[in-house]
Amino acid sequence: MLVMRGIVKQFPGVRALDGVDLDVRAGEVHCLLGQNGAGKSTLIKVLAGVHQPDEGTVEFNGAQVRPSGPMDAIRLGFATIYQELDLVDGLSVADNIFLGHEHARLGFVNTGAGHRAARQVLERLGHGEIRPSTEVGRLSPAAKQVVSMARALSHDARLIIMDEPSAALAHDEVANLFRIIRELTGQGVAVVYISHRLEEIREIGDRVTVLKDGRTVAVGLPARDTPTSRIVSLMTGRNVEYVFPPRAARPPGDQVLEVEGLTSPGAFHDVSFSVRAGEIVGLAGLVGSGRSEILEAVYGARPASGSVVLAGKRLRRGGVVTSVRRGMGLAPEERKAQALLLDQSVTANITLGSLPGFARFGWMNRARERAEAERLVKALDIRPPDPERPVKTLSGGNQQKAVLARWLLGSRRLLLLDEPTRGVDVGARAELYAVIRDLADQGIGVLLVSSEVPEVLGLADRVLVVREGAVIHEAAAGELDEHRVLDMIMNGRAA
Amino acid sequence: TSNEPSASPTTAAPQPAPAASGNDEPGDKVVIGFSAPAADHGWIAAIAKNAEATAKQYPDIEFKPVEPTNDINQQISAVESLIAAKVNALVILPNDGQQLNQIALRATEAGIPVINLDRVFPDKLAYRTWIGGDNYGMGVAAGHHIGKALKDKGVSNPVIVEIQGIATLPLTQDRSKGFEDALKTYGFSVTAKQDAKFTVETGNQVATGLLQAHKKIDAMWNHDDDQGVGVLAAIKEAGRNEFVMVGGAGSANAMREIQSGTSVLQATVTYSPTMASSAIKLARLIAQGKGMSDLVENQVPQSITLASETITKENVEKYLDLGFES
Amino acid sequence: MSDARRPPAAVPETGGAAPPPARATLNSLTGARHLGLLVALGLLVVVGLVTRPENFATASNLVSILSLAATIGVITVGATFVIIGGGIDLSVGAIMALASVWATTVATQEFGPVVMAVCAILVGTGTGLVNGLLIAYGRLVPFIATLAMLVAARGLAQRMSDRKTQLIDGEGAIAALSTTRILGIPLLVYIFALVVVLGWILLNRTTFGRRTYAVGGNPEAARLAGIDVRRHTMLLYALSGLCCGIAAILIMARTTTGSSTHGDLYELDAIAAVIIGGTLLTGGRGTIIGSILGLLIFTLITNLFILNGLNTSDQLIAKGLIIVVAVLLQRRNLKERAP
Amino acid sequence: MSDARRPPAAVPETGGAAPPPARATLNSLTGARHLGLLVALGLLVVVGLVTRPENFATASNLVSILSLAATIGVITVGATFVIIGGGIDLSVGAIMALASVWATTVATQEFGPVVMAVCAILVGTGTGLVNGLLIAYGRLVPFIATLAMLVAARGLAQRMSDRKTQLIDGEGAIAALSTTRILGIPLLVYIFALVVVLGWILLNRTTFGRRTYAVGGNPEAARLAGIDVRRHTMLLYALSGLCCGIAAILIMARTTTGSSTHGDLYELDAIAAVIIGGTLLTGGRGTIIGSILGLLIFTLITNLFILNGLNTSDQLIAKGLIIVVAVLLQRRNLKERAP
Ligand SMILES: Nc1ncnc2c1ncn2[C@@H]1O[C@H](COP(=O)(O)OP(=O)(O)OP(=O)(O)O)[C@@H](O)[C@H]1O
Ligand SMILES: Nc1ncnc2c1ncn2[C@@H]1O[C@H](COP(=O)(O)OP(=O)(O)OP(=O)(O)O)[C@@H](O)[C@H]1O
Ligand SMILES: [Mg+2]
Ligand SMILES: [Mg+2]
Repeated sequence: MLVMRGIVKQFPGVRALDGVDLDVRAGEVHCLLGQNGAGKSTLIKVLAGVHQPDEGTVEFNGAQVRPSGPMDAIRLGFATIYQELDLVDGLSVADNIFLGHEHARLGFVNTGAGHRAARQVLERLGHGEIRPSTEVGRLSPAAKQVVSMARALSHDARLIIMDEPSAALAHDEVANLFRIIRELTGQGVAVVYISHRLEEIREIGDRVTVLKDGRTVAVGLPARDTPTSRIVSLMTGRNVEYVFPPRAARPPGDQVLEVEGLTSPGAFHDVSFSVRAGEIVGLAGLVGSGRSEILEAVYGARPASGSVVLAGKRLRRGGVVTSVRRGMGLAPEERKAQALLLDQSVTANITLGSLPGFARFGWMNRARERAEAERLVKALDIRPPDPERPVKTLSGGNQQKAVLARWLLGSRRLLLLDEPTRGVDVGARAELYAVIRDLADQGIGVLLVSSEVPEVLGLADRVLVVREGAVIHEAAAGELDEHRVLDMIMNGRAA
Repeated sequence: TSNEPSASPTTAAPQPAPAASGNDEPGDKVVIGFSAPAADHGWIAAIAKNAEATAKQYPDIEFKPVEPTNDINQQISAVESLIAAKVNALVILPNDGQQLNQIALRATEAGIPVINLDRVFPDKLAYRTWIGGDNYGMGVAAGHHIGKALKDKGVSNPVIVEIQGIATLPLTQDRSKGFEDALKTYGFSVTAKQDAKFTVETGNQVATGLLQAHKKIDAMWNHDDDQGVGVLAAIKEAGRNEFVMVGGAGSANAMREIQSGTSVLQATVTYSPTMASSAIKLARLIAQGKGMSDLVENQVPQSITLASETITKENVEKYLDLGFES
Repeated sequence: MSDARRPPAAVPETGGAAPPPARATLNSLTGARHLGLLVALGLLVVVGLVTRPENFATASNLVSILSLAATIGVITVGATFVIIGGGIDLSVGAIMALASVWATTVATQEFGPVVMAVCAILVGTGTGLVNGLLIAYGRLVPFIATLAMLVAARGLAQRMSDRKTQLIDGEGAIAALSTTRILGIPLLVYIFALVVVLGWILLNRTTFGRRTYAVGGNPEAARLAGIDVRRHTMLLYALSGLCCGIAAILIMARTTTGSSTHGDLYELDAIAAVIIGGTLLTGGRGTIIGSILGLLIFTLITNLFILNGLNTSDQLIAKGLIIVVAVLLQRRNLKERAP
Repeated sequence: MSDARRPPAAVPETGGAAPPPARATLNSLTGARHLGLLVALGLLVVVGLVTRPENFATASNLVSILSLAATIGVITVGATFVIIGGGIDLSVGAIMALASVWATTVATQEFGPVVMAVCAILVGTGTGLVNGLLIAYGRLVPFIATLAMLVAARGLAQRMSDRKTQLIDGEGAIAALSTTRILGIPLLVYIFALVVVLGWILLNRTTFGRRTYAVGGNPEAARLAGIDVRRHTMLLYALSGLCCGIAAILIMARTTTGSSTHGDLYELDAIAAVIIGGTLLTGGRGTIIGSILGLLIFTLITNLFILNGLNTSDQLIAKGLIIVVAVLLQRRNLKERAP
């Protein structure tokens, strides 16, 4: 149905695609795998008409096509869910879904019809509770992802491209997504699916194409039967064991963080817990259960009542500045909106949280700054390894690493990590796990939020289960298994 | 109103009468520099035009105008460039005499005679000759015209409104002072005053408001005939004609209004841009070391103040061709 | 993880899930936003009633306020579109001046009022289109492109008029817009009202309006959704130019002149009205109603000052304070540039 | 997996691995941006040399250009900080006027030139601080807060001076800044240069500068990285006010007066220079050098007009065209608001 041959795309200084082949059959789920920066997003943007390829051909249903813009691609029947959510915050859900192909006559919008159609699509996605008239800017990331999906479905597409659609979704939502995908493929629609979660690929995928450094290294592998080790070695060029580093042998140290009765109306209530030096505490829960809010409140970025004691001293509420000065660091959930200075270099992004450490009387020591940044770029294997590159030209996963790198500088007592591996590839994930464990071993306390239950269980020493803004269970990670946790976060049964 | 004002191409500056003696005979070649505010206003535009036209009449004058500007900083630079070019005489109409004083002084020190046009430099060392209108006298003339008209009508406690030009200019303050002083002699005072900005639009806005604020007005003095076009439009729109209006400066348009006899505008007090022509003539004489032949002295006098004349329906004929098109 | 349908328990918790409160907040916010403006307007009216009871609340004063607001009001409607669309137009006053001058040259006046009006509109739209082309296709920053246009259009207007104020025959049809009244209200106020209504419809009820929000709120998203962002941007500036052309007709009617000095500093006033009205300077959000309320606040302030005979200096100080208070009443909400 | 540090083998393999070209491209990009401005400046110089060979390239003319640029140049440095920090300051000209008036009141003049200078700086900084407080803690939109300040500060200046121009003793130390020359260059040009150098250092070599970029580029990220965004924002406006205070001293030196009319429309000129210089109006990016080059282009245009005695209308038209051409020469690159 779709055949791409020898696609080459050159960016200033980077050959993002260097001769990629892809062929997709009608009614199949074709998975695209590759490390961060391998060129997956770039490839699908070529398909979506966002980028023009420098070389190569695209054939669709036997005819040569060359989408010259997003409009063109949509007309051809390609619908795309982009990796970075591209919604207009100021418009309603319905307006976003039908942006560019509004229900209108003679230019006049038929709001009623638009809302009806939007409700239909949303219901089909199992999210009838999202109102078509709600302003998108007020939705949670997960709900925004649903709207993005609804937009793709609202086109009468024959090929739907999904770039990490599950990154912002939790377990249950993913299942829902898969139901839709099966529905679509049943109607003969082809789906190109990108994800870093191999277990998803196994469940939904039919065939797999693997990209490495802008080249195709494997075409049309059967998704279910190819051994994990083979896929991973194709992606990374080496063998990576998808395992968690061993827990620290020695017992955790002094209390670093003590939270008492933390309450933020509407988000969470009466949350109490503690973190010790060298300990990783994981928060497990559904999307929207309030975990991010708890982290923000602990960090002082969100008003809340209750007490937060860091290393024996009570923190004044609402002051990020003090929190950082006293040794906290937060890697937030939405890296683009909350963490990155996209125009600035990797170096400037890494050192943003510890500027005073590089300065005397406000005067920057630029040599030391660059040296430190270079060290971290190497340590975290940020690619391309050029600290002067503007961070916006990095792939999503590498951007995430830059955010983490920020808090590896300076003396930290407590790190708050909100979905630290979102969009990070398998190989880099193992590295990040090692880095996080390493930090804990150095005596830093870590509070970790992740929507992937195995990640929480594998990495954390202790797990708090959060449901509807309350901690409903607390246990050592060793005492829990995935099933029990899932049961608790979904049904509220504290076992 | 006049029918096709813009059709009549009376753009030419009034032809100054030839000098009484041989002063018009070609003399030494002189370069005369000229700097004035930006010509975004009819009166100033007439100043620039008159200066240029007069300069053209004399083959022995090389006329060097510089960029007119409303920014004091830039006018200083402009005059600096004229000093650097070593002109023989400088005619300067400063945006603000005080602020340009320093640079005029520098020109004088560099041996260039400065002819100060209209807005005066505070320091007499800064210029050789000043020629300009009589702002205070203008106010006085307007005050007398209004005072007399109201006395004749027998009005007591009249409502008199005043529409000023740019409030921050000293000339505005002089005009208002003269007006106030003259009215005082009749026992009258100004009821309300507002400043417009010398543009048609601001004149219109301010007049609209004043007409709202005062349901019955006995007399109005508008400092400037340019903004007067807007003032008249506002009066017309409000359908008011119960009062006497006096204008200022003496534009051709205002004169036509007066001539028509049907307008509220019954008089205007002159502040004639012909002073620019005279200034160029004086600059030439000074640079060539000549005097004014009607005077006994061998040199041009230190200051010349033009009288402000009152134009009414009776004498408007005589002034019509001195009026400037706004 | 095959249980596809999610347990309902989780639903009310998810982000966009709890729509009733979200909606309520939204509405009350929008309400509150305009409420702030309405309160500010109300306070000004009270001040007017107290200080000048005999003059302020008269019909003729209200009409006079509206007539005063009409010219810049029409421009404000255009500016609202441009700013919601993520741009800025500094050339509005200059375009209006140019249109007024062009429409009142001897050559144009010969053809009568209809041609004059058409001329003003064409000149306005055409000049706006040039702005749009420079910005959308020439990729100039809007601030710079329209600043250049401001300067050039004023220069051209001065040149065409030879720096003179060009009179229109006071009895003509153009002046009649200002002097003819229906139900005691001059025609030009009706024109103003019509432009506001049409602008509101265009912004709220058409695809053009939706796309304006999209282009301003997230141009990349708009592009990915298949909107021709460049073309749309160009049209926004042409629309602003059109409004300037209409405003030129109104100012011609009011002053019976065309002049290169018309509309001086309108750009600041129009932008200020739009922003006081709650439109974000960064684009993507805003309302026509808010802009018009913002404008009325400004006009009312000026009216009160003149009625009370305040001198300009005190006027300026008071105006500054009032602006701050008016805006404090309607604190900017949600995402805004600075913290 | 305890090998946290990655094997080096992977490094040369990765896609974007070739840093030298990347670096080169980047640098050449930045270079190209300023190159455009330099080319524009160069063209203007050529025009000057061709049209007025005898006057243009003289030392006295160059000094005159720099003296002209000094006042607004100092303001432009402050404006660059504010705009990179994501704000805008419309009140610069008015603050300068207020500072000049305050510093030249009879009461202040009694204490001599040093007190006058200190007074100007304090008034400038203080007024800027008020802007900063309103914006950072009062949460007013910068456009509105500084517009209100523009209006109010001018009003206050008029009030203090009773709308009169206040003369300073021409022989005093203040005027000496303009008349005293070292190596043929007036002191005020040295002050201008000093402010530019200090501004450059502050922006490029200190944590304050880094924070300015962060606060303008992504305020939320800056906040979460532990930067006190409000305090920083406030300081930016105070800094801009400080620059206005210094500019007030320069204008006092040049004109030997304090006046409420000083600095009229400086805000537009300063912002235009900053933006022509490549700083984004949306914040987060920009350079001091660019702003100064932008300003010099404007000043040079004016100078050429003066030398060539062009009439105002043609000047304006030409100025508009030159701005467009100058900017086309340095097309905005990468992500910009409009498409
Ligand atoms: N606009 C751009 N300009 C310059 N380089 C770019 C641009 N977009 C992408 N790149 C580079 O192209 C390469 C491929 O990036 P791409 O986003 O396609 O990776 P990806 O496979 O989607 O990675 P991830 O899994 O992290 O999302 C990277 O090296 C990236 O830095
Ligand atoms: N800006 C907001 N305004 C109103 N309610 C909000 C806002 N942000 C979040 N909420 C509410 O707070 C609760 C928790 O939200 P959130 O999605 O951040 O939880 P989470 O556990 O961090 O999930 P995630 O897996 O996405 O990190 C939800 O009920 C959500 O609706
Ligand atoms: Mg990607
Ligand atoms: Mg979250």
